[in-house]
Amino acid sequence: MTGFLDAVGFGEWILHALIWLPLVGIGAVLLAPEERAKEIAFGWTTGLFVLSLGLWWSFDPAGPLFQHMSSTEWIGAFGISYALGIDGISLFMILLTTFTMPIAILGAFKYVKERQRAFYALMLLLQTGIVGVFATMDLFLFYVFFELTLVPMYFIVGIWGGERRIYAAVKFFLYTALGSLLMLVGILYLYWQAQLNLGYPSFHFFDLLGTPLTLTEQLWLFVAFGLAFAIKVPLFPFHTWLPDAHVEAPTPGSVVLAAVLLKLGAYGFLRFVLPLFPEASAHPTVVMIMLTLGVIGIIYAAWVAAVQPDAKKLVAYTSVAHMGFVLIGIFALTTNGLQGGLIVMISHGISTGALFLILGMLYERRHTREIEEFGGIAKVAPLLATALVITAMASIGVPGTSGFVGEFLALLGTFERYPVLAFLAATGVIFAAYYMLPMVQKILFNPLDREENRAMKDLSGREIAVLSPLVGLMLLIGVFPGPILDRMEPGVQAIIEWVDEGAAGGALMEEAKGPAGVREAPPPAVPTTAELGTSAMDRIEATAELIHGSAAQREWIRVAIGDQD
Amino acid sequence: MISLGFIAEGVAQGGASGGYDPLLPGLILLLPLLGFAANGVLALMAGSRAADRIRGGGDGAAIAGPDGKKPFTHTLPTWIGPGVLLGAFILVAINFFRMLGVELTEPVIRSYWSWMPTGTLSVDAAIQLDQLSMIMMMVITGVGFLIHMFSVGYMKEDPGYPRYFAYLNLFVFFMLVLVMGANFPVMFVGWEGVGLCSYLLIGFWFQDREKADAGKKAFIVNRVGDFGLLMAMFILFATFGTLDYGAIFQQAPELFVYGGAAVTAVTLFLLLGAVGKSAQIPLYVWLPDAMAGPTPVSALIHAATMVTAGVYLVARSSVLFAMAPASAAAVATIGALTALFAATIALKQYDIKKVLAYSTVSQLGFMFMGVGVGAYAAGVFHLMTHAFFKALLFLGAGAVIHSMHHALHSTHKDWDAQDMRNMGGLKRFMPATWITMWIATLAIAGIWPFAGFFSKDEIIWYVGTAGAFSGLYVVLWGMALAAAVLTAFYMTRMMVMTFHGPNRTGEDEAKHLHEAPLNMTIPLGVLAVLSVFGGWINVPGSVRESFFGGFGLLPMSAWLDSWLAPVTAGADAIRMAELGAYADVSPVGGGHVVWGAIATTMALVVVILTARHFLAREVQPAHIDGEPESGIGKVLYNKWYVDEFYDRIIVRPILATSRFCWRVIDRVVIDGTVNAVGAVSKGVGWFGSLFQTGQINTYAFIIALSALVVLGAFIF
Amino acid sequence: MLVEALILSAILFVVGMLGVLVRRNAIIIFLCVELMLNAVNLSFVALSRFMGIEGQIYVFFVMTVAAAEAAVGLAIIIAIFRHYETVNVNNFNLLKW
Amino acid sequence: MELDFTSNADYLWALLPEIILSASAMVVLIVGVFRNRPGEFPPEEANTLGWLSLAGILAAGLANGWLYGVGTVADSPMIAMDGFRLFSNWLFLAGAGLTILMSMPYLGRQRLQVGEFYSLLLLATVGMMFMGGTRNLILLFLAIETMSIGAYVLTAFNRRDRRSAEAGLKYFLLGAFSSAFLLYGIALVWGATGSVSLPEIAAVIQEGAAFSPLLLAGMGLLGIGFAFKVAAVPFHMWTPDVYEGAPTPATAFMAAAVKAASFIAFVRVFMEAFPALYETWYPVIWWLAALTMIIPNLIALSQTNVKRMLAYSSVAHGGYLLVALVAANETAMAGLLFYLLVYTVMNVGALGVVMIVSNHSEKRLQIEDYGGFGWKEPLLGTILTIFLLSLAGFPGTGGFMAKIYLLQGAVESSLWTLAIILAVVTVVSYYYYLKVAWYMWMRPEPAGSSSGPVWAPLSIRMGLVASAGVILYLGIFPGGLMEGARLAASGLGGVVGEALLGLRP
Repeated sequence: MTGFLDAVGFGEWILHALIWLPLVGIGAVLLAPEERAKEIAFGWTTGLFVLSLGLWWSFDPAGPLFQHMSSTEWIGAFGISYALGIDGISLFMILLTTFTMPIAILGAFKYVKERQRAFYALMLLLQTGIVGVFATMDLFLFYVFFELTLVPMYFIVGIWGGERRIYAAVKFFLYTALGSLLMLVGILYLYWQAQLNLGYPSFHFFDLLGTPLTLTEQLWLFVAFGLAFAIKVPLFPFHTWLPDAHVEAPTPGSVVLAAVLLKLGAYGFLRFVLPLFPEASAHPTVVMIMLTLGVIGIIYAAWVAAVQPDAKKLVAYTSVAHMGFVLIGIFALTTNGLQGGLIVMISHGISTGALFLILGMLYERRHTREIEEFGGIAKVAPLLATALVITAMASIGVPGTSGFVGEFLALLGTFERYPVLAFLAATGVIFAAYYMLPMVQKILFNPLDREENRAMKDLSGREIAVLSPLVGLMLLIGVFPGPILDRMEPGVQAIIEWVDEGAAGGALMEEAKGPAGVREAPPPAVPTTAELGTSAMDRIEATAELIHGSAAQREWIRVAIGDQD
Repeated sequence: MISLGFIAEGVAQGGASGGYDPLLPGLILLLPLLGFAANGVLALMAGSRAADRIRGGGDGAAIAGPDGKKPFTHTLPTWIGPGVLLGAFILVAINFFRMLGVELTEPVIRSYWSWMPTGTLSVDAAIQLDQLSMIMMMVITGVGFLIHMFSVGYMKEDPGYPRYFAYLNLFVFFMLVLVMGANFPVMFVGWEGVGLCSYLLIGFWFQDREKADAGKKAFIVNRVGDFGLLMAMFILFATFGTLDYGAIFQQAPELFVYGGAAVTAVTLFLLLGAVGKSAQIPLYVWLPDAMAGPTPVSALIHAATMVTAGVYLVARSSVLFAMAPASAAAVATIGALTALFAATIALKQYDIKKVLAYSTVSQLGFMFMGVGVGAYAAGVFHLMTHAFFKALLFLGAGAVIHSMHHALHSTHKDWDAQDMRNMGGLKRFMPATWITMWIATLAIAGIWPFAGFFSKDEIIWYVGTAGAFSGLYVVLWGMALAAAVLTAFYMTRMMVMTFHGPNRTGEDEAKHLHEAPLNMTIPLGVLAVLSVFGGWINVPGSVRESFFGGFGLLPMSAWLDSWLAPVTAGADAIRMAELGAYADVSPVGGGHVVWGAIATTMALVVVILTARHFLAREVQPAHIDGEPESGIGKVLYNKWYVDEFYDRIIVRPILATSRFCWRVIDRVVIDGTVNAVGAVSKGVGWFGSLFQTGQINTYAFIIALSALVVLGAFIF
Repeated sequence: MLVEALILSAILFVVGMLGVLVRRNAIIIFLCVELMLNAVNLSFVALSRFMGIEGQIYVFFVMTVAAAEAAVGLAIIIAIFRHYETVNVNNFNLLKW
Repeated sequence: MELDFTSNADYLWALLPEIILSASAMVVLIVGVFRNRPGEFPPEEANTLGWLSLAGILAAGLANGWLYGVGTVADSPMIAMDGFRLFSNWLFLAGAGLTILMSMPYLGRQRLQVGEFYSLLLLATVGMMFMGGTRNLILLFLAIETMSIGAYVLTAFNRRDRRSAEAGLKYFLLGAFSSAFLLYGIALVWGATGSVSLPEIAAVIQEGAAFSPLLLAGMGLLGIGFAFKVAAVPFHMWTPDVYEGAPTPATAFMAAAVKAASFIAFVRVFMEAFPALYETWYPVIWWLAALTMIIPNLIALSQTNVKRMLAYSSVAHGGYLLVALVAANETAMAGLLFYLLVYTVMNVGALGVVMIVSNHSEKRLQIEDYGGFGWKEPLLGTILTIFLLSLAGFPGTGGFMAKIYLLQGAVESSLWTLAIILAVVTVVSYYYYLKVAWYMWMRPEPAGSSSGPVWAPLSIRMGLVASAGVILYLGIFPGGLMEGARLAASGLGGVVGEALLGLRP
């Protein structure tokens, strides 16, 4: 397989293809007759998924940290480049995206009955945005893609949503945009500092890495970036847009929102916040705040979820709880925590996606999402019941499912450093049962006492096709998470090392500088681009030398960019 | 495709196997799993068909197809379900006998794949075979097979027949994972897996709201325990950097301080886990409710196997508990409290299964006492004998309920088939059940020479002589004795109310009372035999030499003690070093044999007195209101109001807090703030637009005013 | 002398400005604007004594512009008078908020 | 060809685009007069004259392009020959051209005097081009008045509409009022420095030879005059009323070109004449920028009339542009040019769609009238959505890149507070831009509206598609134009740069 992929130059074009081919698909969808649009969209995304599967083999777990790198100048004046590249973390985020899309689209076949072409075109646009976020190495490009995901989602919720769809869509859009625009200012500040330091403008991740920043600067930048990602994650107390958006969104919208869009925030923390602002990220107060909010999110969201009369809202709140696990996993800054957080991300994508799909199927049958309206469904829809029970179990993290691996590792990693918080977070395990089981019971079990429910149909062939890969993956990842963990490990280690070293180096820098906050002029002898040479390797080498002069750091960067140049 | 051979064989890992070569250990696990898969598919097919009938207006309860024959979905599980268990049992037995012959000091580990390799943590999907897990596996597959067999008869008319076997097979799989796991996480898979199956099986008749509730309650309460187990694992990992049993138990004496905070914390968290799973105070509340499940399920899960997982856990972690005397004392205390407390509740219950449920809780308390005082072998011994006689009792109760159900169903009487007040005099109709159940009753009451006598007596003895916290253990010892006496009382009460006296089912119904079919009575017989002789495998020398061992003539031995010695060796050594040996005499004097005699005599006297008392009393059927209970009787009848208490101080406050969080904090405070930001912006904008009066003079005025300000700013 | 002239011009400018603020008749307002422009013209003339003769040329430019403005302005006022039959600016408030 | 401005003929060459445009205005006027049949303005009349005007604009554009190739050996004190002027000429021509393209059906339907309308529009454009090119304050005053008087008339052009007349009156009175301030400022600056030529003023100030209080007062009055023209809060009060009342093509023209010209002149005067006083004027402009960003964005939230909402949005965009002036560096200036160009295209485009929705009249301007429009006319709906997103500054559109460019400028001058304000009010603006989008796509057509079929001639559609294409292109490949803008600004920076150097911390 690897040989074949090498032969076709897979690594060189795959990321470009995954980003831009959905746009081609939009053309195909828009030109197609209305009733064929869904099939074309489904076929197209499935094809993309198959294509993306090649990444599994082409990505060499033993190879350099970042692979499939490429860089083309985009806006030269600002040093903005169309730079792509993935590490093990983004690899799985991309796979999760390409996997979720066809499933969400297939799940929408009956749900979306009007304006289908527009709908599927927006879904494809969404895919471009999301894959772009995960594949880019350029901070500016990242921002562009990050924002680009908002528009299609806004329309998906606003046009095909429920009663209060516009309120939900606008809230979603404005809330997220507020965070990301402040991040934009932060990005520009970082860019400016980096330019002062480097002597040439660049938004490239590697160029921005190691930009010397005082702790105060780092903290402000952390706030600017962190707010954007915290809203996206969403972290308590920035979560209230989520239940509204989820409840109102059409099923496929909810699926994508839960499965992938929320991950953008967590991914942002991992890819950018931690490496770029190591000192702030490792600052005890910051870590405490993030962890505390994560823990509050876990418990609070679980409690709130438990009393929701609307099934979709309930599941939406569980997303908050799950993402709390991701957050504490990330900010514990341990290998286990990060790995666990990442697995929770994947697992949550799959299980919550499946939950939304199932609720969507129930909604299609009964046109209600009120939990009390159901009861005894297991009797008339055993297949659906089976799927729901397995999914619910994965969602609350029963061992053997993907949810357990993630939560276990995240909590374990947190415990290594913050036992008390891990203790509190672990109570979320109890409360997960407290919100999920009553819902399962009220929907599936209890007497089948409503006439409407008696006539309910079981899963159709298409619905089985939608749910079975999800259910299969929940179990598969629960039992064999190893290959995923292996591939993510280098990326995770790199982040931790960077934060550790950056934090230590920052402290030293602070000490050398004397009173806090007083910023020295940038190093006088900043080499120019010409002196540095044009190859990224040279530049990074020189940059690292200039900033820290730490051999380990240089080694890390060398590993990071590999022998790509 | 991974070859089946790999799955069955695994990769040998570390440790001297001492010449013992396990035979296809993976297959032991795989068999029930395959059974689950096959039955699961059948269940889904059957469920879909039933669903079609419901949609067509039928009731979905009918099994037979149009030709009047049962479809294959309801015939195949009969063979698959018990079949895989039988296969597994045979494999276990082979392995057991292979192990018997060799000196095995370290567990044999088979590793299949690397489950959670994160970089710093490495957890393998590995199983281990040692003496303790072997005993457990024997019980699980052996008793499990018998119960599967019994279920064929008990459940055959149920529309969910294939689903039932699917769950049951899955349960056995997880239970085996629990006892075979070579590290804590794998054990945890089984731990939560059995909880899941328990949840599904308690709520097997999920159309009944109460039963579904009971399942949910079991799961959530168990999760509290699971939380403890998780925390224990975290501390262990933080200390040892691994979660493998071998590494942890080996390094524990070096890395932990005897009686230190860390090890105490670990063990207390483990205890929390054990308390949840084994239904001890304060988390026992789910088990009585769990009787909502089919009776064989109660026998298998809620008597013989799953609920003993806590005892297994303590025994497995014996090294840790030995290093934390406070935790060990806590284990014993909780055990004693539970044993006595549950026994008191059992005194006043009328539901035959509830009596057995509280009895189980009580007996589990005994086991906890045993492992708590360091007598791990004794605890496991009681676990095993209890599996025999309690499974027998449940199955017998099942046969009774089965029969009662038929009888009541024949005339459509809406009486409760499980209420002992509606029974009476059943020995006439079901003699085999009656006899076997009396054997089990005598066993549980601790009467010589039945199995319970030896195991319970041993525990009581060790509790009395443990000595570490001598004052405490004396109290516990007294409680244990009291509980033993109560056991004899409530069991006799149950037997008499069920089988003796006049029949209260009614004339017409009585005609339909009948003995259970053969496939149900055979398991009863086998278990009855085990209930008699099962106790003979672990009789200490002094007892063996006394009257109780026929002065050495009866085929008794202290085999189990020596068999488990390699497993508990570490713990025993620590105990010996720190606390010294057990005393030779009880707190109030008298040796093992003397107290054995006292105990069995007491039990016998209680049995006789109780039987006389209840035989003389006239019992009214349940629908006739007897005089209401008062005083302590009322409290006991209402189970000390613990459920109500929990409801009041835990469930409702959490629900209220949840509602508060949602309605006030989430909607008003947080979302209100968010929306207020929008509203305020709009409001400010609206206010600003009011200056836009459309009047030229106003505009000119504002321009002029601003011009003044700007000019001022420029010039000054 | 220059200072006095400039002060006078400033006073005239302010008078014109105040006229714009307080008068309601569109034509009067417009005339007040003219007054302001002419106040500036006075400044130009006064300054031209020291700064050069071109100041007086600028005045002509301004006067030309003012004339053009007057033409357009009166046309607009006539146009609006046709609609409202009044030139009181208080009545012109269709467009607000 | 090289110009040294020794002979007056050189001025003719240097002003070729302006001259061509003036001539075409005359031609249009005359042709219009001859084809004018009283009481009857057939729609095709608008087309003929419209295309004629466009031809004039094209010719002016060609001349403007030709000027790039013309070298100058000596600077004229009257007319700048820098890239800044030429680039801004593109802006005005684009604004005028797009307006004309969009306005043809409107004028026909509203039966307005086409010849006069277009010739006034072209003449106002000539005024703008002088505003962008002049280096003399008196010429600047004349240019501003040329533009303004044209704009007054265009605003009041629809004599049958009392709103139009009212808007015209307000614009006229307040415009003349502010012109007086501007003129006073010119007088005082001249009095203080003895010159009306921007470079000379700068030189005098640099030498410290200026009479300070007079200079500061003069500069302040100039600033006030410009603040009115660019509609900076709190001098913006006229804008919403005028934009709402004016015929929509005139609104488009004013919101895009007039505003652009005012900014260009504002920037040129303050950057070329007063760089040495940066420390004095920048706090004031800072506050103006902050207020201009915040207040109209908030007010726009509660607007229900789309045209008025776009008016407030236009004011708000002025605030973003003022940030560039505060930043006062080359990047910011380039950003300003880039922004203005993008802004011209997207704003005229958006108002073009507004015209179509209102059926080329002044009715159906309420936001409810947009209900279901997107599904009725997917192409136009999509295009309007693109324009709105671009106005909102959303990634993928030119508006975003323009904002980034401005932010870059702000960042280089460390204007963090303004940058943050800009970011936050952008979110606020999302709300009202999206409001139009959500009415278009997420609401059904209002019940009982008998809007009939949407009429949009092919020419408009093509124009809109092209504009949207430009917006998207600039959003994705802005590099070329950014470079162009930078070059253009460096023409200005060449004068200002050195003077500014070392002024900022």
